[in-house]
Amino acid sequence: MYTAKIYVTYKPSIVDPQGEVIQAALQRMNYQGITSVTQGKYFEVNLAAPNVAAAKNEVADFTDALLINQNTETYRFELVSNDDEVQS
Amino acid sequence: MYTAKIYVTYKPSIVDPQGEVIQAALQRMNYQGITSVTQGKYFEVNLAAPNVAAAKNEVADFTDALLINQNTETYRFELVSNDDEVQS
Amino acid sequence: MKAAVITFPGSNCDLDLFHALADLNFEPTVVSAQTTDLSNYDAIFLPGGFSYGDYLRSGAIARFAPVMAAVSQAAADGKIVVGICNGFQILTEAGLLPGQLFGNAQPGFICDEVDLLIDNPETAYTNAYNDSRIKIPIAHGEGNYYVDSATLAQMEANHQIIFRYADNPNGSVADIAGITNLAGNVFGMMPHPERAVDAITGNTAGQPFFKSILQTLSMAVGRK
Amino acid sequence: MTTSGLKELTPQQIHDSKLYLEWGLTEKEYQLIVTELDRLPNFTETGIFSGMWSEHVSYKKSKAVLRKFWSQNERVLQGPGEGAGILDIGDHQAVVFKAESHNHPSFVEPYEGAATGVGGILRDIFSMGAQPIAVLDSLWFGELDNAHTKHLVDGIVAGIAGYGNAIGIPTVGGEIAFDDVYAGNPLVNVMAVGLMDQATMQVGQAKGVGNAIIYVGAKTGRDGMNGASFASAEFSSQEKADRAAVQVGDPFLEKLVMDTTLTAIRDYADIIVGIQDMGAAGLLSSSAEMADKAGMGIELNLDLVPQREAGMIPYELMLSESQERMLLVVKAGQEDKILELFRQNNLDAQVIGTVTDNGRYVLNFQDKVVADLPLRFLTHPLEPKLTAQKPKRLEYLTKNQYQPDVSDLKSTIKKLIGQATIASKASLFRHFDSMVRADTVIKPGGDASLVRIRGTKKALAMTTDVNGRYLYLDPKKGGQMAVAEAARNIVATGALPIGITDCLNFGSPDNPEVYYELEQAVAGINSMAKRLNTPVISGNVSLYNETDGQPIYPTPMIGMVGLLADVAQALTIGFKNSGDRIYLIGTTKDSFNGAEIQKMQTGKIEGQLFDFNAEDELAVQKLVMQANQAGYLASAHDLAEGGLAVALLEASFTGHLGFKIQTQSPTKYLFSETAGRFLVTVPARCQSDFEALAGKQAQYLGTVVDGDDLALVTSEETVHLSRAELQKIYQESITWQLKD
Ligand SMILES: Nc1ncnc2c1ncn2[C@@H]1O[C@H](COP(=O)(O)OP(=O)(O)O)[C@@H](O)[C@H]1O
Ligand SMILES: [Mg+2]
Repeated sequence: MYTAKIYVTYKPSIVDPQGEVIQAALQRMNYQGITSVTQGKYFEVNLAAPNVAAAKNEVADFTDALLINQNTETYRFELVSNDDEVQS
Repeated sequence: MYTAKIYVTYKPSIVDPQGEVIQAALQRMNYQGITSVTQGKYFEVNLAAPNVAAAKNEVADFTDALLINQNTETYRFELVSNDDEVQS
Repeated sequence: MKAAVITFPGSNCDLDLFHALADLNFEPTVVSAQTTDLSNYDAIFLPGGFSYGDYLRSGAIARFAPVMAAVSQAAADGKIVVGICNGFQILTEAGLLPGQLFGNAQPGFICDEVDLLIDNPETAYTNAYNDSRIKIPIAHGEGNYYVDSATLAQMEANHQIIFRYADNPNGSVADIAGITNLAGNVFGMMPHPERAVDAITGNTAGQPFFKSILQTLSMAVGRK
Repeated sequence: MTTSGLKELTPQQIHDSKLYLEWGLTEKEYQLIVTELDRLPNFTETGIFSGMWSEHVSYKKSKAVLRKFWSQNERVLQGPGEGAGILDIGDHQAVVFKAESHNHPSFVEPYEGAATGVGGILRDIFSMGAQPIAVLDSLWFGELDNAHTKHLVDGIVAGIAGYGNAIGIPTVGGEIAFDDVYAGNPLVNVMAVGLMDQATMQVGQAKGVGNAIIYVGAKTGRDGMNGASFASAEFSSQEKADRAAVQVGDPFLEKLVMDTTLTAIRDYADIIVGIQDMGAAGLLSSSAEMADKAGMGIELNLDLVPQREAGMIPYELMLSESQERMLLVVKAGQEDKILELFRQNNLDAQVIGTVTDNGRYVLNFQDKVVADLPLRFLTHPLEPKLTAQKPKRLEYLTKNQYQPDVSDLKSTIKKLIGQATIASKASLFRHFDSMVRADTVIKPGGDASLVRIRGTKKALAMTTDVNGRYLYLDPKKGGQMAVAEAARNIVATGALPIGITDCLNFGSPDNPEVYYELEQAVAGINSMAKRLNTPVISGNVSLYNETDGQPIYPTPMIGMVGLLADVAQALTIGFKNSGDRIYLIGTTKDSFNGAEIQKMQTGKIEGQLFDFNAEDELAVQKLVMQANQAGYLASAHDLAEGGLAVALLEASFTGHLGFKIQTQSPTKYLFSETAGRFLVTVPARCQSDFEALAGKQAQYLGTVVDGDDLALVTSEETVHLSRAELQKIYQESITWQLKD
């Protein structure tokens, strides 16, 4: 069993209206030093796979296919297996 | 300058309807080994702060105040400063 | 009766609410979210819409708008504070009402008319209703009411649940559509009674909602 | 922060590498530019020409056809040429409307493509000084039998909902149809309607030397780079679409821009000279068109443009299609009032240039002149002469009408009612907020939608219609029929049709057969528009709708608006009371080529399109209006796809009542799609008055009854159907098809 932790963010050239509104709100709340905020998504997916390589492939596969919008988003992920962390 | 990477998830007792919908979709798409999906939020906040401790305090502060709903969500964060990573 | 309708950047049912209140004999004023003093008003209304785009979580950013301190003050003073749709979401985020509104169980925005059951007919929001089942429009993507079971039990015991869905459209706990705080003066609901006050648009089932409030306020004034 | 990946080639390099061809300019156009300028255009200038001379911005290939539109009558306050058209509706009020296509962006990125389509059309409306009051959307997809189409449906519907719901303008109507020809090229057309006091009318003109050009709204980023020339090129499924063209919408920001712009127009009418939204080709086309319409010049300082990304070059700043931006021309010396108003509402506002009188389009950037072009030349590209040729498929069409197989009437009806094009679209349009603003009298699900005008007795009816299959068999007659159907839908609400906007969705005009279709369709639209006294006051052209050389059906969407003097007279489609008399108005003929039943039973659309008689159509519409004004009608529903069978069922589903009818005609006529027909019901007490008025135009069919039974008697047979059973199929069919 593996746990994939998947971090999705907008591509750099895509507007992130949410981030801008949150930043403005933080500034109004007097957090003055904040220079940028972006909001993305974070998924935790538990999956069974025969080995790390297969798990990685599967995660990349379904993330591309479903979890992100390839036109506007990118992602990175980590894979955790029995307390071993594998960076992707 | 610091970058805070903030991961927000639902508290374990909260059902995550979106996660369930995604899991069902993945199963229909024939990703059979998936046993659970949860969707959370991921923020990257750039901020100026005099030192790590101050930055940590500020991040905890505004995350509690704005970024999460304390009734239903929890978070963890990492702070990155000039390529040094500081775990919280 | 002087009613304030608070307009946040992104509110879009403010004028609908204003017209409904005016048609039903309130003296409404649309008040900006920058306002810091609401002491002139007998009742405060938070309208539907997408305050601050509803980015982050619906209502999360609006609860920090300047006007919210005055809203909390009004609530503490025992004035009637009503949140409809996004207004309800703001009141929960602000902690003036228990619980939170999540995304609909089946994700996506729904615009429809649904049947509501009046759970507590003796409140400032329901006392003018003759029927216990009414049809009211809904229009929301995040109307799935959640509250933990301990709080829910208290709310049930205190009769804080005012409206329930006859056929739950969004996954809300205990079919909850509208609630009050413990004191009964702060109220929130996802459905839109202000869209149901005019026969020409096909539904008048929202009228008694506003009449109830007006009646309650007049009695309170009479008692003073 | 990213910096530009674009390298600015020198004029000579552009010349030698022929970069201009890649950007959509032809060899001939490039040579013309060189001759006119008497030098080689630089990188920025070449980009400017490619944007301004794209079909999407210049309409160079469709202009000749568009000029033929009839667009003048006593109501017209503003015809084509501005952001939107305007019609007088009395009491110093006016209605403003326009439609726009977002086909290509929605194919590449369904959610954002559709969302920004809504945002764009709304800017067209409020830039005229009108408060938007309603949105309609017309969507054409491939058949619902593949995952990609389902993905497009979900994304596009969610995108329209996401933007329209958040900005708080109700989506009150539209249409959704399915056919394989749209599989690789779905159509997303959005129409918006606004209301204004005539006193606040604005146009997009840059008049008055020295007046300030003010930029307001979102910052400029690299979104939708070159979207305009992208929309003017054919798709090839081989080539991965250009992902840089993705624009992201922010309805929250647009609501602020909308409200603030309308406030500015109300409070500062005396100092605002012109307003235009930034649409296709962004800052470039809005500034050039405003100056050109006023016969002036313009000079901009690009360093002053609010920017979201670092290192943007002039080419990018000018061609970016970042959303939620507007351009205002304000009287010299008065700029501060406007700047302050926008800034108070947390919006960027910046003076970026001035109006000049030298007729030049001049851009400065980092202390250099980066473009200096003759404006009139820039805004008037060559209009290539296109040839039209009657398509081969139209040469040998059989006159014979298809004869439906009705041997099993019950199952034919069951199957028909579940066809994606016929079945209820409620499971899709329920995602749209159709009630916000609390003025919606007739919501989606009727013939046309109806929005009341608060403070008056008036209401506005609106609809979008076209049947591409008819145009495929006969572009001219099909064009006439699209207008006729739109008007029929308006009339079915009790309103008087008053004007038209359109979206001309066609394949490549360089193909003579497609150009023929375009010419003929417009001729058909025009002839019917004149007869109905409904001028064409605005519109949009979307060409190159083909995939791998396979064009879509010619699909000129007609958006029509009607005026109802007294909203109390509004009519809806549902049966009202048991005992009401049911009539069919109009004549039914053998009309099956191009009909839904032909498609369902043969999988094809073929043969000569059935006849259309404009006189009959007008007479029938007039009768329905008269009967309604006299108070004789309880309900009215126009007949369209699926014919009488479908109309009867829809009227019974919506009214929750059954019917008992008998016709002298053969069974097949239940499915005929002859135009110019209505299904109406009349209370028993009005029966004789109605029959006296209608004479032979109306045929008595039977009565409305309580209960579940639907009884149908034709000259050949009697069937009994269960309303509940059919209604379930009708309502759930789309959901089922989307699921599996
Ligand atoms: N995309 C849509 N958005 C909103 N309403 C829609 C949409 N598609 C269809 N509708 C509504 O469904 C009803 C039936 O549409 P349609 O079958 O095209 O009507 P008609 O044949 O009378 O033109 C209309 O009220 C229309 O407004
Ligand atoms: Mg119709």
